[in-house]
Formats: sequence, structure tokens, C-alpha cells
Amino acid sequence: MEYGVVIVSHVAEIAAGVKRLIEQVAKDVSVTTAGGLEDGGVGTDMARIMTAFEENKADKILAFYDLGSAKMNLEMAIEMSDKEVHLYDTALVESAYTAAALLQVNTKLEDVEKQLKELKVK
Amino acid sequence: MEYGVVIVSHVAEIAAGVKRLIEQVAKDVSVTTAGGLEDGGVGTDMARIMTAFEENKADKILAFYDLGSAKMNLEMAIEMSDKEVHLYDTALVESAYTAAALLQVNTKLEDVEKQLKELKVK
Amino acid sequence: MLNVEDVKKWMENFDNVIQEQRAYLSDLDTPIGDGDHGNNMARGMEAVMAAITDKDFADVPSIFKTIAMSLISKVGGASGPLYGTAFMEMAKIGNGDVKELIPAALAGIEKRGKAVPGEKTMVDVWTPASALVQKDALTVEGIDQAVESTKEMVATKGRASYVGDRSVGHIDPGAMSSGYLLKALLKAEG
Amino acid sequence: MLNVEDVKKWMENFDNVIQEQRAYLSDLDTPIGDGDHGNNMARGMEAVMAAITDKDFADVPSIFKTIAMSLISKVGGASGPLYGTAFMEMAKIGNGDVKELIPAALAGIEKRGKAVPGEKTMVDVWTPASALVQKDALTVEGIDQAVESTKEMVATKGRASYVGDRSVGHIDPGAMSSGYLLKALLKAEG
Ligand SMILES: Nc1ncnc2c1ncn2[C@@H]1O[C@H](COP(=O)(O)OP(=O)(O)O)[C@@H](O)[C@H]1O
Ligand SMILES: Nc1ncnc2c1ncn2[C@@H]1O[C@H](COP(=O)(O)OP(=O)(O)O)[C@@H](O)[C@H]1O
Ligand SMILES: [Mg+2]
Ligand SMILES: [Mg+2]
Ligand SMILES: [Mg+2]
Ligand SMILES: [Mg+2]
Repeated sequence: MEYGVVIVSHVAEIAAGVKRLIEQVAKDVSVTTAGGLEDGGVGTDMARIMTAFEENKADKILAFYDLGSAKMNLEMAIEMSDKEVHLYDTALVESAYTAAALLQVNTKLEDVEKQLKELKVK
Repeated sequence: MEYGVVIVSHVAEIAAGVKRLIEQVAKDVSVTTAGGLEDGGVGTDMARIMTAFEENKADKILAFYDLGSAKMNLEMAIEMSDKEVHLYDTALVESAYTAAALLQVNTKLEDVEKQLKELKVK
Repeated sequence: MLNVEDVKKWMENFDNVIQEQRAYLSDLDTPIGDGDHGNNMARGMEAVMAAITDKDFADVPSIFKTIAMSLISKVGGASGPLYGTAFMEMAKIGNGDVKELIPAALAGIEKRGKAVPGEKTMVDVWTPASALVQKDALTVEGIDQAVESTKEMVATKGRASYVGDRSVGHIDPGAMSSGYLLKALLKAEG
Repeated sequence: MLNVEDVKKWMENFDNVIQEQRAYLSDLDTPIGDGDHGNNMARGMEAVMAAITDKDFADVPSIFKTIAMSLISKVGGASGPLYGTAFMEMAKIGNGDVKELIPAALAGIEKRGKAVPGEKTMVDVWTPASALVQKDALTVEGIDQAVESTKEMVATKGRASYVGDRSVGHIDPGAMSSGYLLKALLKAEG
């Protein structure tokens, strides 16, 4: 698949859970996550986000996050990554689900983004 | 606290993770969850939602969910529960966080709902 | 006029098809959903059969309530509350007259899921079925046609709505299982 | 003009206050945030101290880069990328002139967090500090006043923005730690 999905959350369980939810409807979409801190604590970590970018099988990534400070780390990671990363200020669970379902059926990015626009909450 | 929060998700990890995220900013708000099926599978279960209502320390509940079928089970549980349950069609993680943060500082329901309105995505 | 034995036969017939078509129903749910409809229904019907087989029921509403509770608690997907509410509403009719039961089931599904005809859901089977049964005209062909009609629809309710236009060309899995349920009823009647 | 030794002294001073005021910073973060700012900064500064103590650095930009990377990778909260970017931008200046460094740090924080003055964030300390330092007028009093000014502001950025009006009456934790950092600089310049 051309596009992959990266989930960034302050909490490891949320990131892992969203991956589980969306993989059900998007078996062929690569989904990687950066959840919480290295020590298991609540927070986000730029290095873990970089790893999620790198481990994703796709070279173009749609990235979703929960709270604003995750966005700052995401933006730093994007500046440092070679991949093409699209960042959305949308409802985390709902938009990751929507994007994954649409990517699975080979929807064009433009059309995926049209749907995501309606989920903007940040 | 007068109001509690109930998180309903198709995936146990998402529900548990959201609880972890919001308890950080709302130590005095009772947060209970119904995540996934009894056997650990993905889905929602009316009986587990009822349990989350009952186990919540508050008699008035703000309920948040991920996908539409969770809403159907939530509505059935609401019909059967004695508690006053308010159900929101809002971004799960973001609106649970917002509501919990506001309830922690004793915000009136009316004002909480004003904030939640901007997170409507369903 | 269905009696308790007829309802048991109905459920047996339905359970047989569900277990047989389990993989097919999940396959239908794969391109436009999460691929679990067959497993959901199979798990639900196992619970139903365990709850009614060799059990006595005072009347038709009692067995309907038991079926409803099993489906609500065991299906796990959207179809759980939908079929559960359908059987709950049928229980409220108080007798076994299919001319009243099917419209009541439809009303329950509509109440729970808020779908209207044309949204590519089980409502697209229950709506024509309800109309036909009142004219004593519910047939296997009529049911199959209703199921088939969902194929060209664009989903606007349920998980299939996420893929929008891409849902066209696929039969709705809940419509298919609803078709099985209605055909199992025809077989039980006779 | 700061040299590598001055920067080390600056960081030592800052680390001392952070470890001492760790609980107080987290307390400030409790009514309007998630109560971790002291822990975040303490963890970050431990990493900074481990990375610079008894280490040689060719020049001021090198030590700034090392500080930035430690903060970015260890703080864990919003303040990590913010302070991290501040030090990254200071490294880009290429020398130790505080009249250039503080404005560069401010620009980094603004770029990363997109906050403007009056939103009850650390920007409300760095903005006046940047103006004062250019007039050779950065003092402990000036810094304290800037920190205190955040008390009556309504938060519109960061976690504190979630509680809206309820944020009034509380000093912003990131403003407080920024005050500590700037006062630690004055002390190092001595
Ligand atoms: N709002 C709704 N109204 C009516 N039927 C619906 C609705 N949402 C879903 N359905 C039906 O449920 C079926 C899917 O059931 P199932 O796969 O068991 O649940 P889930 O979608 O939660 O995995 C769909 O094919 C459709 O017929
Ligand atoms: N967008 C932003 N711009 C500038 N400063 C910000 C922004 N968001 C948060 N802050 C600062 O970060 C501080 C909180 O840091 P910290 O508690 O470590 O992170 P978190 O809020 O992620 O737990 C706030 O007090 C504020 O000064
Ligand atoms: Mg399904
Ligand atoms: Mg399902
Ligand atoms: Mg904090
Ligand atoms: Mg934090």
C-alpha cells in the first residue's frame, strides 16, 4: 500500500488499541504506533515517533495524535524524517478508523482528506 | 463529584488507556469503562456498559463511545439504568479529556456541554 | 399463528443456516466492514440455542425475550442490539401473529439503528418483508430480491458507510442474515 | 559572551533549582494541567547533567545541541519540544551572545508551540525577557514580574486551555520554570 498510518498517543494502551481497532478494517494498511514514554509513563517521545515512521512499511504516512504536546513532538519528528508525513488535527480514534478504512479500498489521498476534514477538532 | 465519566470502546485497551489519560487531570472524577467483549475480543457489550454505569461512583454520568454500534449498546444500557446518563456524539479521546478536565474544576454541565459541542464528529 | 414449538423450529432453522454460512457472512462483511458478521451471528445463535433447547416457555413472548437477551449479550457487533431489539419488540406483541410480529421487529430495528430504507442495512430487507407479510405475500423470492437490492446501494449507516461509494457492488451482510432469518421463518411455518 | 564553562554553570544552577522546586512545579501544573511539569523538568535536567558533566565541548553551539537533544528525548511533556527547540535555535546562533541567544530561544518556542503573548504560557516570560536582555536590563525582578503576570491570564494554549476561565489565579508552570532558567543564566553570568 502506498500510504501507512501512524498513531501517536500519550498513553501506550490508546495507541495499541487504536491499531487493533483499525487493523480489523484495513488488513493491508501498515499501522505503526508511538504510545507513551519509554518507561511506560504518560507522555510522547520524538524518538519513538521517528521509530514508528521508520517501521511503517509505507513511505507516505498519515499521522494522528491525541493532545497538543504530541503534535509538537510529531512536528519535530516530521522535520527529521525522510518520509512524506501528513499530519491531521482530527479526532484520534475516529479519523484513524476512517482513514484506514478508506486506504484499504485504495481511496485517493484527496478523497481521504475530504472525509478527514469533517473530523477536525483541534 | 456529582458527575462521572463512562468510556465505551470496541477495544479494551482504548477504554483503559483513555481512563489513564483523563485520570491524570481529573483525580476526583469517577471514571469507569466498558471496553471490548467479555472474551477479550473487539466489540461492545450492553452488560459491560451496565456494569460501568453501576460501578461509577456518580449518579449522573457523561458517556463517550468510539463507533456507532457502541452507541446502540449504550442506548440500550441507558434505557435499563436508573442513573442519569448523558450521551455525546463527540470525538472519544478528546471529549472525554475535555469533560474530565472541566468536571474536575466543578464546571456546570451546561458549560461542559458547550465545550463538547465543538467536538461533535458523529 | 406461531406457538412456542414453531419459534423453536424457526430458531433451529436459522441456527443451521448461520453456522453453515458463517464464513460467507464474514466474507460479505470484509470489503465493507470488519469481517466479523458471521462469527458474531454464530456466537449469538449458539447462545440462543443453549438458552432455548430443551427448555419450557409459558408462551411466545417468553421465548422471544430469551432469544433477545441471548443476542444482545453475545453477538458483540451492531447486529446484536439490532436483532435483540427486534425480538424484544416482537415479545411485546403478546402473540404469535407474524403479520404483527414482522412489523414490530422492523420498528425495533429502526428505533435502535435509526436507519431508513436505502441506506444499505438490514432495514432494506425488513421493510419490504413487513409490507409483504401483511399481504400474505412473503416468499423466498421476495426475500432474496430484497437482500440483492442492497448490492447497488451506497452505505450511509453502519461501518460500511466509512467506505462510502466503495460499498457499491457488495451485498450488505446484515441484509443477508436477515434474509436467512425470514426464510427460516417461512420454513418453520411450513 | 557565554563560553562553554558558563553554559555548564548555567545548567548546574538551573538543575539545582529544578530538583529543589520539582514538587512545587508539579503542584503549579496540578490545577491547570496534569501535574507533571516538575517531574518532566527534573527528568530532563538529569539527562542534561549526565550528558554535559565532565564532558568536553568544542564550542557553545555543541553544548547547546547536546542540551537540546537531552531535553527533547527525556522531558516527555510539551515543555520537552519547547525547551528543546529553544536550545536548538540558540545553537544556530553560533556564539554565546545572550542578546542574540534569548531572542533565538523565544523564536524557537514560538515556532514550536505557536503561542503568542497573553496565552498563559512560557512565551509570556520569554517575550519580555527577550526585550529586556537587548536593553541590558534583564533582572531577577523583571523575570519574576513576567512569571507573575501569567497568574491573571486565561489559558488558550496547552493543557491549561481545557479548563478555560478556571485557569485564572494560577501561575503557569512553564512560565515558572522559564523564570528559573533565565535567573540561572543571570547567576551564571554573575
Ligand atoms: N444503524 C444501523 N441500522 C440498521 N442496521 C445496521 C445499522 N448499523 C449496522 N447495521 C447492520 O449490521 C450489520 C453489521 O453487523 P455486524 O458485522 O455484526 O456488526 P459490526 O458492524 O459492529 O461489526 C450491517 O451489515 C447492517 O445490516
Ligand atoms: N503551545 C505552547 N506554547 C508555548 N508553551 C506551551 C505550549 N503548550 C504548553 N506550553 C508550556 O508547557 C508547560 C507545561 O509543560 P509540561 O507540564 O511539562 O507538559 P504537558 O502539558 O504536556 O504535561 C505549560 O505550563 C506552558 O508553559
Ligand atoms: Mg462486522
Ligand atoms: Mg464488529
Ligand atoms: Mg504537565
Ligand atoms: Mg504531561
